[in-house]
Amino acid sequence: MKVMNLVQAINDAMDIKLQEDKSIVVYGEDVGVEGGVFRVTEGLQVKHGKERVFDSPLAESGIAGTALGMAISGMKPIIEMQFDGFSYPAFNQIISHIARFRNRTRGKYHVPMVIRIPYGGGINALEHHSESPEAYFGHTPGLKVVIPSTPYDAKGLLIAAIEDPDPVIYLEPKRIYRAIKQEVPEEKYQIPIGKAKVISQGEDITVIAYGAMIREVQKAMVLVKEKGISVQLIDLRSIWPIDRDTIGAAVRQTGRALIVTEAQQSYGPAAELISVINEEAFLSLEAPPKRLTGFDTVIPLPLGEKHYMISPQRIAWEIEKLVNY
Amino acid sequence: MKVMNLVQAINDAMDIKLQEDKSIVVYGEDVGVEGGVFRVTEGLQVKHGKERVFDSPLAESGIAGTALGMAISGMKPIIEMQFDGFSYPAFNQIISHIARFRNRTRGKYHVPMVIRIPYGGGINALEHHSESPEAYFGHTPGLKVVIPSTPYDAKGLLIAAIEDPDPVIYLEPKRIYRAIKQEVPEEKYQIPIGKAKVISQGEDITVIAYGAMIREVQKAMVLVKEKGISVQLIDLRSIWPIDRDTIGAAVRQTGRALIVTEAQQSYGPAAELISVINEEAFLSLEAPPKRLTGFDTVIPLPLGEKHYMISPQRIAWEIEKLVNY
Amino acid sequence: MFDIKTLESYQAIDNKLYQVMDAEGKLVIPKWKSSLDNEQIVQAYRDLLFVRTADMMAVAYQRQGRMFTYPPNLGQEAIHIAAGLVMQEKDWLVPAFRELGAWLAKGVKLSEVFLYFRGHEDGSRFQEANRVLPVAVPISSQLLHASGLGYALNYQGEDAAVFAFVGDGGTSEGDFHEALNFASVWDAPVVFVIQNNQFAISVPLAMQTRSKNLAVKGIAYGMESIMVDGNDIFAMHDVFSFARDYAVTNKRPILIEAVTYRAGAHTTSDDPTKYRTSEEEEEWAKKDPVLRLQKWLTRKKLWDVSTEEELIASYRKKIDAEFEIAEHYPEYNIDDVFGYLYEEMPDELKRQKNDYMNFINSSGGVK
Amino acid sequence: MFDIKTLESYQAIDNKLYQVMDAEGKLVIPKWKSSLDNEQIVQAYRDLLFVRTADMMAVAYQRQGRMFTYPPNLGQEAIHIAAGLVMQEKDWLVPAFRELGAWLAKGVKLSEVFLYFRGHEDGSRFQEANRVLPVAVPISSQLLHASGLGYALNYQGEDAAVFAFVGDGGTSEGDFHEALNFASVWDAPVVFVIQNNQFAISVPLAMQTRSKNLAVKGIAYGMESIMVDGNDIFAMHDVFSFARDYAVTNKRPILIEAVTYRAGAHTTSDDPTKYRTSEEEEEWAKKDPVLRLQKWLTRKKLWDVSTEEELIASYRKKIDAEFEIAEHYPEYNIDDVFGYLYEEMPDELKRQKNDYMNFINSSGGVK
Ligand SMILES: Cc1ncc(C[n+]2csc(CCOP(=O)(O)OP(=O)(O)O)c2C)c(N)n1
Ligand SMILES: Cc1ncc(C[n+]2csc(CCOP(=O)(O)OP(=O)(O)O)c2C)c(N)n1
Ligand SMILES: [Mg+2]
Ligand SMILES: [Mg+2]
Repeated sequence: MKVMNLVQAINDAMDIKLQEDKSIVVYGEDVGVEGGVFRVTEGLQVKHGKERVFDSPLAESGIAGTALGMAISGMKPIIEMQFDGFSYPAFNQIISHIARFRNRTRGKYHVPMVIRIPYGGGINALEHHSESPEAYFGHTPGLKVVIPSTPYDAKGLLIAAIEDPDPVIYLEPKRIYRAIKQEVPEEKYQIPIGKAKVISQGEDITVIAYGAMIREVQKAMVLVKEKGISVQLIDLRSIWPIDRDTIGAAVRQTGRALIVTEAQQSYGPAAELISVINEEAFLSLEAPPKRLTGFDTVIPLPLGEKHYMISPQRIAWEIEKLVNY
Repeated sequence: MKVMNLVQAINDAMDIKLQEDKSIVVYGEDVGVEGGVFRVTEGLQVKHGKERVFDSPLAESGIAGTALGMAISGMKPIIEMQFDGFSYPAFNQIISHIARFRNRTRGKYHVPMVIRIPYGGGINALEHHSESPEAYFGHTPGLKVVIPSTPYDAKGLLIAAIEDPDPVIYLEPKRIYRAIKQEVPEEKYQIPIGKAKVISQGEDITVIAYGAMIREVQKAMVLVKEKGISVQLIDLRSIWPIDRDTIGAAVRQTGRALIVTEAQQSYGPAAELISVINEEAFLSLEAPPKRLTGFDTVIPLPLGEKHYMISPQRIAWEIEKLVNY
Repeated sequence: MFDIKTLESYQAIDNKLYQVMDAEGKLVIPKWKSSLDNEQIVQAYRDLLFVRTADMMAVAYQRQGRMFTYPPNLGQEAIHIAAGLVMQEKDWLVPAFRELGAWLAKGVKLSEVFLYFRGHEDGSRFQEANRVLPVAVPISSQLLHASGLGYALNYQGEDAAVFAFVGDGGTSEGDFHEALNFASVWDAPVVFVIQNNQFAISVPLAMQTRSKNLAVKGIAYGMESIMVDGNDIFAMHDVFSFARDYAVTNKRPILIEAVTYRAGAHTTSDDPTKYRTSEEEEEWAKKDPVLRLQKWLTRKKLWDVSTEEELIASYRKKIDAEFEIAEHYPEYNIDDVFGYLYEEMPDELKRQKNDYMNFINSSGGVK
Repeated sequence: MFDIKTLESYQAIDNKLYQVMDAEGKLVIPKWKSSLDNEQIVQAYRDLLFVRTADMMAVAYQRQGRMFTYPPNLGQEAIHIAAGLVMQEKDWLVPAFRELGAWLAKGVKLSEVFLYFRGHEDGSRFQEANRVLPVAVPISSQLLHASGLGYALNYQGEDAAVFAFVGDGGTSEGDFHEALNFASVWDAPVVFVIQNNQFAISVPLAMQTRSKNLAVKGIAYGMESIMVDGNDIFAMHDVFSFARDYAVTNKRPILIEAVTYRAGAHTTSDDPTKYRTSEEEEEWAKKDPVLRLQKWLTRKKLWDVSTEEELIASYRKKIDAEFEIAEHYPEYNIDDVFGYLYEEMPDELKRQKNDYMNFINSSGGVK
């Protein structure tokens, strides 16, 4: 075991896989010499060579589209979109091709690749650097979409993503890149894609979140604990496929559910979770499942983020309201 | 009054506005000389001139991005994405700029423009010609998104969209382009954006749909009527903003709700509607609100569409199940 | 033959078009010699006839309501047959959607093409063809796949090339630009082929670009490029042979603009009389690639036109037989919808499929 | 002066770089005369000093934790000051994000720039500046706006130009391609300016493209183009004057590659020592645009270097005062989040805002 933060855990997963599987390449803007603007790929070029870890021209559609070409011919590209907001130019390649090539060719070609994207707000960044695009990807058939919330999960989920024969969008909660440290096994292991994790058992209410919001919910749990409220916290981990079984079982137990996501509300991730809860636990519901999400606004520039980002206090407030419903 | 189909009603709305407002231009691939691949812009170039109605180079990001330039400088572009699946290359311009320019500049610049997109399946088309991207747009802050289901609404909603000072995505249910004819006023009128329409009152269940699905629900209503089931049908019309009041009131009345959309299920439009119902009518619910949607698959090529597209029979079956819940 | 010297004297910036024979099938390059022998040339002519027949029959099937939208190849066939003669087993073919002759050369079955345009994904499974991608509908998006395949060839140490097709309209898309740029920066052995057939549906070339010609766009990527008469199969064959060799030997991409004309409609849903004149069509009909080779062959006494009718009749039978296969292909079932999204079907898809099957079962098979 | 004849002898395809004075501030074009008079040139030098000071102070504020990420302009200022001298009231400025001098010339207030980089949208409201767009973060996406603005100028019958900026890295994006193509096909009067500062964050130009230079990319759009020394304010001024005139008179776009060097970090979050050598930095430091003009002025006895310190001190005060305005800007409130998405706030947003206010009220102001 070794103490790692998320950045190190992600780097470690790539390092292990690069070592093990020569078909893997890692590329994107500034990922080579620089080691990425967040240093997530630091050291990988020196260790694995410039043919395997390299800088690409500045063009996201190009990065994604060329990776498909590599993937269908026996390679395994791990590509990086430098920030969430810069994945949009690659949407057509992701939606129209990467997600569909297996289906289109009836499995003759398939697309084993990972698209890494640092995502989410709360880091005082410029515009387009704080987006939560997971619903766009979750709504796109043919993709898998995962989000870790701890170094341990980050490593295991990334290894699972790399070993998956299908394309995986791997969203990295950049806000907690260096904020959370944890003992992580040095060897290879997988966290299965499609499985949520029950972080804590609790009787009064189920809270579902993922990514950087997990930590905020945990802070809120401290606040409500004082009031005697016991929270069952679920880390979704896999945006698609969704682990309905875990969610259903949880809400059937507590009868109350709060979804916390920073993504915009309308047509957002929380809506899907509320639908799943309706489908899996309707008869157990003692209060309407509630979503606490980003507003349907552009995420503000740093000085305004305090309003947009969801605080532990606000989570606690919603928990209390729901428990007292 | 004049009998029109949707194509004619949309053409008429543009014609009237082009006549009235010299700041309006209409462009896109093949919209000029050809009058559009669906003939929606037929005759407009001859009537209004080549500077106002014209063919653009084949580049959707270009079409969208240039339109923003026009819009912020006093023009009103109405642009066409030739098919739903070809709007994806324009996503970055739509999400990052068109939707945000007013907010970014605190209203110094605003973006009065309309993006017309024929959308949806059921027309035996090639791949990428049958997509339902409304959730992508609905999830994007700064846009309005509307979908007509009748010639009357098509004209009134398009005029409202053109007169709106903000960008509007106007999705055209191509499957019923010529299938529905109706008396339409020859003069100008608006259907307000953000208002759903109660198409029929009914006691047993509320069905919410929009676009081409309305007609399928209406066929289903004939089927279930025989069994004595009375359906309240709501045409959502406005994907964002959503008319929560109408939806809430309706479901509070019937206690049961079925959402029918052809878009893929996960993180799709139906999920949002289910969340709204939970928020607005939870205590009235007598059964879990149900979504009947496209599968989380790529919409199949024509021979497979029969499985994917939602038939009146299937809608009727779900209605019955819900009513007997 | 076309070699590196020829390239020097055919610079796109000077607007030079490489042509071997004129519309009458007469050589315009004195003493030109083909690298194909007479037998191969005759076979190429047969292939031209075959794809033209298949293409025209496809349009007919569509008219009969037995197929959905189809994009005719009429007038552009020489490009595809020439490519077919040059492409090797190891080479990748990355088509747009109007390269029937090239697909068949790569081993795609005609029945598969028909099946695809009848609306079944199984038509893109390419049972016996390797290293050929399916039809790419979103214009120009496939070119990036070609650049990635080129990187992979280098990475895997294979001496092979990628042949990637796009239309004149396609040169306007951002992906065209990114693909050529990536290929160049990566030294990827890709032969990019612009089929400049003068139109993008109804939009004429003059509304797509103001560049002198399309080949000159290679300069923006530091890429060699050649403008060639796309209706001249000898010129096309020369240029493709050179380009493949150049790409594989130098590990460099190269750009070819094949100047041609879309003699038919854009697709079977299109009506070109809306946007172009019959004079223009007739002007180009005189330059038809099949007729041109026929004239050359006849002059050389390598071909007897009187045998053509019979030959075509035999082709028609073959083609009908292929169509029959497509037309009698097994019913599209629910597993065709759900079965190919992922290697292993996720529970969520199983659940959705199951829901649907519950309905089907309770409705007695009604969908 | 730079005129259409000069253009002929400075073809990008021949790799010709337009330069007026060398690094020592000595004229390399004999008998060259500026269209600016001495007073204007001295003022240009003051402006250079001012923006350089403001830019360096911005970096300092950031280091003090009083501002967020900021992209330094160091070494590229001559381009912006020259553009500022040429742009007219009616012209549009479409920036990327590294053109401080040009923004100020257009009437953007320094306090607004600071406010923006302190993380407030109000910094892009440009109270007193017209026809200048805000910082564009998604690389190259703004160029399409420029092409649309150009169309609008023609449509509205205005004789004006659009000045649109992008970096060398930005030339790789699909939107770069689409924007230049649209502008050319539409005869839009856009002056596209590539600031080739040799790097895109850490990625050197050689990994962005294999084209001979960046100006040649104009050929792909049938667009005239000029490669010019971006650290030579005289050359820049000549070329901008010509380009604006050309664009407005001919209703045509034109492409300028300004060859320069990003002497500072990419942004305040970047550390260039990771990816380049101090030798390279020193080499370029010798070509510094401010120093160069200073040398020219000194030689001409138009400038007394000993007065500079005092001048800069006075600038520092002004700049500090501007920063104060930004730093003491009113608190960011909830209406700043919700109030500007639409002309009229939709009920849905009112509801969401209301929900939030309910929480704030009940929590006693805790957010
Ligand atoms: C991204 C995208 N936009 C629009 C279309 C619709 N469309 C299909 S073919 C075509 C014209 C293509 O022209 P060109 O590239 O010249 O090829 P050609 O049809 O002439 O072979 C268009 C606009 C598409 N398929 N993809
Ligand atoms: C679409 C997009 N992708 C990535 C980024 C991240 N990014 C910001 S600046 C930059 C490099 C820009 O290089 P260049 O165009 O040369 O401009 P310079 O910074 O040198 O002025 C990158 C990759 C971005 N802002 N937008
Ligand atoms: Mg064409
Ligand atoms: Mg740069």
